[in-house]
Amino acid sequence: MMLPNAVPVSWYLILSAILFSMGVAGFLIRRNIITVFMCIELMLNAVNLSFVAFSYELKKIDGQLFTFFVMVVAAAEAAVGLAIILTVFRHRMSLEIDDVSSLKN
Amino acid sequence: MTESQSLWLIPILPLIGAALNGLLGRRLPKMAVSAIAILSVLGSFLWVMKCLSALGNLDTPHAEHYFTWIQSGALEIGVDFMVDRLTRIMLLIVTGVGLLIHIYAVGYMDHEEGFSRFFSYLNLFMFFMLTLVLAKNFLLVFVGWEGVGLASYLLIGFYLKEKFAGDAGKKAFIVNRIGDFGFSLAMFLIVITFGSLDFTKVFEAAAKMPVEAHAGILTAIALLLFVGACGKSAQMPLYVWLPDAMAGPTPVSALIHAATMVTAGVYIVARASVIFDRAPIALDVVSYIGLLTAVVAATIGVTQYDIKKVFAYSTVSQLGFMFMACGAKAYSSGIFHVATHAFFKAVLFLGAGSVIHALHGEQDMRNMGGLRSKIPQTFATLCFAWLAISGVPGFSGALSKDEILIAVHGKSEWMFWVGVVTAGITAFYVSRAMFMTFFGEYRGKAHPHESPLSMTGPLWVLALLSAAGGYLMRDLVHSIGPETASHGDHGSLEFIIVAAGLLGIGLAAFMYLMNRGLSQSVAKALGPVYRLVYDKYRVDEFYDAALVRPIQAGSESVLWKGLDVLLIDGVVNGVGRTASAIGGILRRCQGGHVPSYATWIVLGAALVLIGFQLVGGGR
Amino acid sequence: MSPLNLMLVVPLIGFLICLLTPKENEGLARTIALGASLLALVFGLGMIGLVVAMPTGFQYQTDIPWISTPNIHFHVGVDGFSLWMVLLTALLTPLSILASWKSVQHRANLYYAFILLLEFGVLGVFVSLDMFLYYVFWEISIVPVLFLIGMWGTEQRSAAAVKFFLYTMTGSVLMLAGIIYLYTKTNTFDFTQLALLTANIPHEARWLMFLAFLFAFSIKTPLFPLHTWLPDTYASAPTPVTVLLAGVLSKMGTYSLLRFCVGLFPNEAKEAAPWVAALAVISIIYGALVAIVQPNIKRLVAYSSISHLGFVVLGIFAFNRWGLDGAVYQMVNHGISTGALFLLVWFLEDRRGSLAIADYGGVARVAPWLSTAFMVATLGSIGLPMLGNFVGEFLILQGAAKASFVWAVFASVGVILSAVYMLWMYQRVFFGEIAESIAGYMPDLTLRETAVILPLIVLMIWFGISTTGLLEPISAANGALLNLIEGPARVAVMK
Amino acid sequence: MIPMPNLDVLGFLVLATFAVLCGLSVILQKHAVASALSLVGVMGSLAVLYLMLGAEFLAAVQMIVYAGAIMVLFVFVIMLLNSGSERPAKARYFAYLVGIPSLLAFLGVISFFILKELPNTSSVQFGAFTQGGPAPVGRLLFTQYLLPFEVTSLLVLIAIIGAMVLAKKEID
Repeated sequence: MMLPNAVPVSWYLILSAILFSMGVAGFLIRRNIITVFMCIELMLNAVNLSFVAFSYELKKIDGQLFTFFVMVVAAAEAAVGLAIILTVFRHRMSLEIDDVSSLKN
Repeated sequence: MTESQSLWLIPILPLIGAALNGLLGRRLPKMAVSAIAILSVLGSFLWVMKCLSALGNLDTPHAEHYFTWIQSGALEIGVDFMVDRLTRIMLLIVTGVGLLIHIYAVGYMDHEEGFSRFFSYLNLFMFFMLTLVLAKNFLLVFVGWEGVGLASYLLIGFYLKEKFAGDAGKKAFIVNRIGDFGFSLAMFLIVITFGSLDFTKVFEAAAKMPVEAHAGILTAIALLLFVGACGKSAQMPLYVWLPDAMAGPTPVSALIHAATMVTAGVYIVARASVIFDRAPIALDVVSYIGLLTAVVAATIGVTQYDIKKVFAYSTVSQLGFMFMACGAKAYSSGIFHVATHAFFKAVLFLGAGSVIHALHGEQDMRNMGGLRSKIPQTFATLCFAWLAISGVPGFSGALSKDEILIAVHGKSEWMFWVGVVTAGITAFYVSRAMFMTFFGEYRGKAHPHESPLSMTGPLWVLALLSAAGGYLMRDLVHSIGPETASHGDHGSLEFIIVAAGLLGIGLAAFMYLMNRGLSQSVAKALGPVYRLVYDKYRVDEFYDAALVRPIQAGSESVLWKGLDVLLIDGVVNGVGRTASAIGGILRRCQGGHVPSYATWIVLGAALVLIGFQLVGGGR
Repeated sequence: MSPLNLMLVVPLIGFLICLLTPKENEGLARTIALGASLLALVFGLGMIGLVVAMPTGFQYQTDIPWISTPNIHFHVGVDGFSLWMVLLTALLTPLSILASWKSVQHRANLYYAFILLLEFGVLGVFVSLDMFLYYVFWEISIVPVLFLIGMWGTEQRSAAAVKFFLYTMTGSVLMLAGIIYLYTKTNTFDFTQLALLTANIPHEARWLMFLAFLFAFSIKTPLFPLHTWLPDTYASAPTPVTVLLAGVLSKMGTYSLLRFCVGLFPNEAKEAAPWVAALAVISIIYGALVAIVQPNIKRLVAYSSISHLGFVVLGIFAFNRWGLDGAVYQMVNHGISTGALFLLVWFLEDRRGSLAIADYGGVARVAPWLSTAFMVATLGSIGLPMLGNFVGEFLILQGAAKASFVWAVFASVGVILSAVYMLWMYQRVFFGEIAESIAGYMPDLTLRETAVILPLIVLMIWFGISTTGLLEPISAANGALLNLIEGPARVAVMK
Repeated sequence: MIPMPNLDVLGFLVLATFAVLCGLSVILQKHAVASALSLVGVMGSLAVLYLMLGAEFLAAVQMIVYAGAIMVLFVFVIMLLNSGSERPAKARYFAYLVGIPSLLAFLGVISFFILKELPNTSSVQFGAFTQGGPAPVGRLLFTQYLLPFEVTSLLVLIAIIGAMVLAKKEID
């Protein structure tokens, strides 16, 4: 098996796409709200990877700053999201996403 | 330019009276209320006298400008007053007769609820009527024109709790509005044609235009003005409001619906004589309408039993005479008849009011009779008016009526003969009313009593005026306008007219004094014709069936419930339903489950990307 | 800060303060609301002097960049036309607040807050000189109406609110599309520049924009056949709010028609004039005919409003000095007279709790002053001379007659019909036997109610007799508009 | 003779494989705690990848904030709610039948895009790009990106308050 002697940035991007798709797939198939939430984090991480990869490609650190901001937002989101999950659980005594369908109508 | 006479005081004084009585009247004693009302009109009358004496014989009109009312582009309308010879007559009639009727009303309204409200309205009417006659432009005339309509509406509906009074008031206002519709359209045409509404400018410009052999702009203006006049002066086919207007208190009937307001139409035709002179077609229409109205109203008058209704139809008929005069270009004769009619018709109404007052509200002549001895003063004064309207020589009514019919004779012979017959019918029905009321035996139950001095006093003054007023006013009136044909030898014509009047009286005497039953048998013999006339030719019913009901039903079922609710709202709701139907399909996709939403997003993203690829995008 | 900016800011601050007041204490909220609206009125009155002196240009302009891309400014100003709309708004708002004084109990702080927000939005619409800013204010004015109807309305309020919302939003969206399209063609939102630039836009594009604007404003005005939201909305809104809806919000439609439809697309407006005028005439007669048969006082006045606004549109599209002057004059006076009518209807409703004409009768004998005030408002509404509406109607009809005599004939029929429906209603409510249902409780005007209605009656009489103070600046502004449309500046650009 | 692979290549391959495996574990584990731990694995490998891309500061933050703080928060909540493994429920055919194929299509197309549109991207060499240290990042953060930074801080503050309010209602 021949290994290339260098990894192009595009590979990183493809890895990012794969991780992102896995996050989406998890979002689609999982029913536990917390797991679904973790899938979202997975997607965010995948996006972060592509930001950093582009940053490397362009040799500018703005992409890293975007990643930084995404992290901060993710942290905020996690805090609020988990609080909401707590609330939902108290109300419905369930973490099944199928049971939470108040978006209907 | 003569110095200012402060003409504005003439209408403003009654307005102040109206305001005082309207705002404070409920807290003032009746004495104060009547003092305010009478003094304001008296002041106005005296100021008219003072102005007129200061202005002399008015070779040129006297005009005063106060302030600009409306200014838009090239159109400027001022609040301008003007006195010329025509205005002079009208001012004298309005303030003079108005003053007397105010005094009379103090006695008549003594026991009524809403004393101060009544006088407030009456003064308000004086304000608008004086504005109407003093105005120097059409729009200001229109102010008075609509204003007297309003005052008339308020006064007809004065007895608040009576439904028919309110109905009559509303009817009067609305029919008047139809006339005003014509008047305002005439104004629009005047502005477009002459660029102004000012009398001086308009008539100067109009005087330079040729006589229109075929219908042209002047004819249109004249006809539209005449539509307005028809509404206000109760001519065919807009006369229907006037008989109903008798629902108001009797002094109102005398002042507004006999002496002053209803003559506004004649006034405006005389005022716009320059335009009418150049529109012969319009003049013909005026004559025909006047004649038709005179005949129709006179025949209805013959059959009525309500004493006020008889006089109301008589008013309509006499107004027809005035328009006949105008149609024959004898404007000054028309105005002359306005003046004499104001006197004798005021007496007739006030006398009728006195009778009604004496009988505690009874108006049906079948329940009267023999009142000659019970209320002698009323009877005596009414006699003057009776003879005057019947055209007995020596009384003023004969003077003006003769002039009119002679002028009509100059225009068309057959109209003259119809007019003479109508004059005869006039004499007949007034005599009938007199005989039924004052002669024979008393058929009623109430105990009649003579009216107080405040009522009989004005009656006497007006009675004397209806005898002699014609002679006093003749020169004043004839100074107005072009010389009429009346000067000359018309002995034979005059004889015919007088004979017709006397014949009418005689016939009435024969039917109602000597052969009491005759009238019934005549009525029976005429059968359906009599019924038709008695029902006033069923014009009201016709209007009701042809206009009022279709409009109401159409508005309700077609426009409102059909077009509005069903069609337009239906379309709007249909759009809504379609949207929600589509939404119903789409709703399946939104079960409220987050993963299925996510699936849609993924699907969409994939499709967008593939689409990009297909169209060769990406770059 | 210019008085204009202060006038805009005051209701907004009042709105925020009212939101923060405790909901139990309705007295505090309404005092604040009244104070704020009166303060705005004072600032408005303070602007009269300068604007009347120079009515043709925009005075008290503020032009601050707001968003850089696209180029949106906070650009406001008043001229001899918009000033009166502003003053009308500033006058009717405190009266409406004062009229609701004791009757709103439920969440009163929110109620008054929304009324102030409404004032803020409407004032903004009238003074905006930046199309985007104008759109923003337009939308701001819709939101409080929705809540006011939805939360404090009467019969079928949610349905009415939805109907109002759908109609208005359809118009708004079209208008937004028009504004954005305009921007893409001219690269500016600024009205003062746009007025000269629109001539350069291709013909088809101009037509599209004109139609979008026309449609949006016709809904707001409303013009037949886009009017069916109006009776439901007016009838369902709490009556003091209806005063503002009829008095002020409908003027947003006619104001915008004149300022934007005609001001920006004069040639298209001229070409479309016969069609629009025909719709206006239909509105006049149609509104009047349907008003005749309404069994409900409020709906009757609502339909009469359709009829009267038809006159305004007719005047605008008569395209001459008289018509325009009359239209603007009528806008002001219609605001006053309809405002007064709805206020008086509210007084009746407040006493009897009903709006059905059949529930009334003989009120005149029990409450004479109320009846007198109602009579004056009625007469004003039917265009009696010496009251304000007459002058406007006369000029409108005169202008219409000059443009086409047939229009004037048909429109004049509307004048007749107005007497029919108003007097018939008046007669059934105020004359006749005293209805049993009102015999118990129909007191005459209270001091507060007198204070509410008296200014409007005084203004009606004032504007009916002394018109020049109001008409001169209006006429001057309209003259400037006509000059702009037909004058050399635009013609030069057209070449 | 197989040449000694370049550490950059080897590191990437190992870490990428590890990340993908952990990712699969995240979405396939029935138990939430197992998923959470797998996610930590993904994050860790990503941190190393960041480092290889020259983002030193971010790598550290990734470990501390993400793998540390946020994941601890997750684990806390999982423990608090005592959520066991998912119970089997009715299959979501829609998600399986539409979602997964479109997802695969999405992945395929986007990979194709990346390879087709970005064929000549530079090779990654550890140490080739050194601007990712705290100093350059901080400088940029507090000059050009000061306003977003402040806004973000406000956002975090609001998030904290929001979380508190949401949780407090539960106690009442």
